[in-house]
Amino acid sequence: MTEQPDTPELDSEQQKLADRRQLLRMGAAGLPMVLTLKASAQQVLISQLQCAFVLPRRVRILVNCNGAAWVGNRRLRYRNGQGWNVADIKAFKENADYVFPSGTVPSSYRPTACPEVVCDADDDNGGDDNDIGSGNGSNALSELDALLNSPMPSNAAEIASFAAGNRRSKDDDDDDDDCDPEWQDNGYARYTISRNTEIKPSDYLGNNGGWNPSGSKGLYIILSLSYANSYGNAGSWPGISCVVSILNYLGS
Amino acid sequence: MPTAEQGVESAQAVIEWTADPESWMSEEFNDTHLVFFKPSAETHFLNFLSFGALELVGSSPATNVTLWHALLSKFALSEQDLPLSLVETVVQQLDEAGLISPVSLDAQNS
Amino acid sequence: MHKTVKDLNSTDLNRALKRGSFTLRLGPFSHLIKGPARHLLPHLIGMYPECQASLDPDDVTEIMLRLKAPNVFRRFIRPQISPDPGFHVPAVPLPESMAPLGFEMGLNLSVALKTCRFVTIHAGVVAKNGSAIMMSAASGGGKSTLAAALHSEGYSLFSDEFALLDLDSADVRAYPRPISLKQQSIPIVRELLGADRVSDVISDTPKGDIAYARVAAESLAENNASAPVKLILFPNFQAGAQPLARRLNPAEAIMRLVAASTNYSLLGEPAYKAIVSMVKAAQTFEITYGTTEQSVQLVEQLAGEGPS
Amino acid sequence: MIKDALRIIVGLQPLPKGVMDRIDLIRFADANHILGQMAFHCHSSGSSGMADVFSNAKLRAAHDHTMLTYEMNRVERALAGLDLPVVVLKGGAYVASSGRASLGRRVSDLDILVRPNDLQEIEQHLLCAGWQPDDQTNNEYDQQYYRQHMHELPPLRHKSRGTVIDVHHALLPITARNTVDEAKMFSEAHELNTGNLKVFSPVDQIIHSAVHAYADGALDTPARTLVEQYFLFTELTEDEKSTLVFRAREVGAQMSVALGLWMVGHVFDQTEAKHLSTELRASWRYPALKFAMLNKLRDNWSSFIGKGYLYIRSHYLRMPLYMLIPHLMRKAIQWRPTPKTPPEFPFPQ
Repeated sequence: MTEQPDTPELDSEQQKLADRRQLLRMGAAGLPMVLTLKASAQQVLISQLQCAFVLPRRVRILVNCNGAAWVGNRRLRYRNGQGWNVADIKAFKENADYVFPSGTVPSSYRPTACPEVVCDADDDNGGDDNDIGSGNGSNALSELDALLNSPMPSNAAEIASFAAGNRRSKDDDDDDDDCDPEWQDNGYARYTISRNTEIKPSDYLGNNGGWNPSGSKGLYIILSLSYANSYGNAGSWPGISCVVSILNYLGS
Repeated sequence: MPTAEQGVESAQAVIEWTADPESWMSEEFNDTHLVFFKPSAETHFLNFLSFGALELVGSSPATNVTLWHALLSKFALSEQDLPLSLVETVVQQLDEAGLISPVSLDAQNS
Repeated sequence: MHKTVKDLNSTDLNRALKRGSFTLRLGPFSHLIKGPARHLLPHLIGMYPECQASLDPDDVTEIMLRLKAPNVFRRFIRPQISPDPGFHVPAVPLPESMAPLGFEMGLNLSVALKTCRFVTIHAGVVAKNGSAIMMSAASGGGKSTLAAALHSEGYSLFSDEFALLDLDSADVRAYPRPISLKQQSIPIVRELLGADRVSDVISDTPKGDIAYARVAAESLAENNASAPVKLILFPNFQAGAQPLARRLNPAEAIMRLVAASTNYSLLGEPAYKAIVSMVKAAQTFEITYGTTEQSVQLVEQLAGEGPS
Repeated sequence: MIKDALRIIVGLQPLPKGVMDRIDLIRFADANHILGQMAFHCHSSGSSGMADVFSNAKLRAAHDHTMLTYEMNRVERALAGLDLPVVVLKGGAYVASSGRASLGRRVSDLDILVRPNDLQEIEQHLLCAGWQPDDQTNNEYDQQYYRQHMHELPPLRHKSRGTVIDVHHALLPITARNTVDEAKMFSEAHELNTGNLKVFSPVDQIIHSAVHAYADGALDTPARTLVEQYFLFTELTEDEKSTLVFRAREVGAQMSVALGLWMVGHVFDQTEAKHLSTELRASWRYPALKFAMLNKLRDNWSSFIGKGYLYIRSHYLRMPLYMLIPHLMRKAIQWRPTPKTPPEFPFPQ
């Protein structure tokens, strides 16, 4: 759009023709000839794009090599050359506040060296799906009954975690038969974000509205996006409203 | 209603474009045309060329080539100034915005 | 006939807020409000004292705001509130002490997203001698400070947040809510309007430090004021910049106003017509300035009212 | 109370006198996405506040309808020359047939049904015309899940308009326990007066609405479903009503239609609907479902007994049992617990 001069040009017709020729050259070079106005109806939320939140508690994120993640606060002991303490890992997973399925965490955050023997063999990846039903209909039925007959949790998020909890405990039963070293190799990566850390999701936004996460705060953003994808604004994930407001703003 | 074969044929051969002048409102500001298109409720900015093309197609159906000639004479331009390819680009953009449509589709609709 | 906020007994007010029957009338809207009285009451009394209000609504209204605790468990953050304008909207849950912020944000969202009687444009508006000046800028662009500065110079404040454009006449309607101030603008506005007009600072909000400034009683008195827009400005504060005005092609102005409108695409044709007729009747400039003082001079020059 | 609210909304009962009661009613209608319908159908009070609320709601619906009609035009443009029949479903169908059910109905997405053999070609043409897989489902799991188990393509979003189209090739998931003969319904679809788009016959529209709500488990919006089925039902001619039972059996939808009619009869005191429901009969799960449905209606948030049951049931109906449990597990993290609200701006960029 050109500036309108305060004083008209001497030969405005000629100027106009020159402008038009220029415009045609730009059109030939690929400049759009029809522009559709996008009313940014959510402009009012711009200030929310700048939102930030503080994690009032330390957050630990455990990531396995399939990109599943557990978020919690329990300690995880690590011994050089040997790896993580198995009991800690197990307790951490059992007591995790949130569990994310395989594939959630991008490979750059996954442990670099994937162990040959992974003690928590059953992750939520596709291949394991059959192990619950195991082709045995009655087994699956009783799972369903358990789901149906247990006291109903008071909100949806708890229904979800209830279902997840069922699955975890079953997996763990299987695992313990296969291997039980006290310490195991680096099958996990751990990220810690300390208490009172401020996270400003817009810091991780690229120019085109995509995300460029980095560091453990970036990982937290990735998990937030995954959480938002499932639960939207509901639930207790710290900072979720901020992330969702940004997602809404971006129209994703 | 055309058959699938006819449809393919017409797509490859000469599409005639049409537009309904009643379907839009416009305002000109310094050679820039603001166009409110009622069916989509969208607002478009058109320059002199794309708006000229829209007006011409709106006054009588035209193929890319007939439109090209009409634009050349309307704006007193040479073929060097305005190559056919640019007219084709403009037509495609107007079509994508829904401002113009192929005559065959229009016939279907009425 | 209606009482104002300061006329109401605070016990009654308290009860009405809790019950959700408290009604605040401002500009073309009636706002029905429910919320934590303990934190809202001081804000209402401090910022809306001259505003018409009642304890019971006499009619339903398009703006119904509830400030409530999020209904999910709150393990991490203690008492929170979030605005619930009656539809699903992403909003930052805030500690209860930030209720005024939740209140103001909630009202803004309600007006922006819920009402269709006006074209709602994110812009500050002031008026003098029956004509209005619209200032449209992104948050942080300095429009609130500029609006406050012009208000202190005797312009009546229509709004520091929304221009409400009448669909038929293309005039703007007055909607003088408190001016919302961020960070550095707080001391500037204290200076301009007087410390007694500016609320306590709420610190560490998602928007940083914020405060509100009370609109002059005269602005509130013209509750149904409306005026044609003669000047549309796109202010741009840059520290140290020389004052500069650049005339905008009206088409570009329209493009920017549409982008700043919250309901343009919803309203469609009538909004198009109203914006076009407003812009055609107004002058459009982008202005850059380095100090508040400069900005006021610049605006007065452009409005043809000050020394040129 | 809910029954009263719904009856007021469709115009069977007058508005309450008290302002606070009216406010509650507006909130209920808004939360359940039927404020637009209320604006058109309920007995106006003459109050200016109510007129404001209603005019806002009507404007929103009008905007949706403009968008939807334009999207239908765009689909026709994308498929121009193909001559493959396409049936517009749900809200789109109501709007296109402009019956009572369309008045004030919010619509955000366009749902279409195509013949399974035409699916690939139609998908190709839509992709060429600028629709593309939505980011949210453009991951391997979702793509695979949709293609293997579902009755529709993953939603396609238009790259410049941001509008979403759901392309169905069946009315129920491939893995569903209940099946419905959509080919029969397809063959009796009515042509719209524009191009190749069609809509189901009025009888089939109410059957599909019931199938969608009760066999598909898509009970996000129970109040809206009820109001809609009430309008669809009461707008049937006597002849059409008399064929409903036969047709429901013919296409294999008796269970859903029975439940739908029972709910309409129960909530709106519609004796004809009650009567037809009895004629259709029920299965062993019928009483439990009726209970769950009422519970679901009662309150979206406080009554999770009904809701939880329905969630599990809907998956139970969609998938064989051996597949159900793993999917539930996965959805434990992926499932959206909040009802899908139509966005305030149906077409975000």
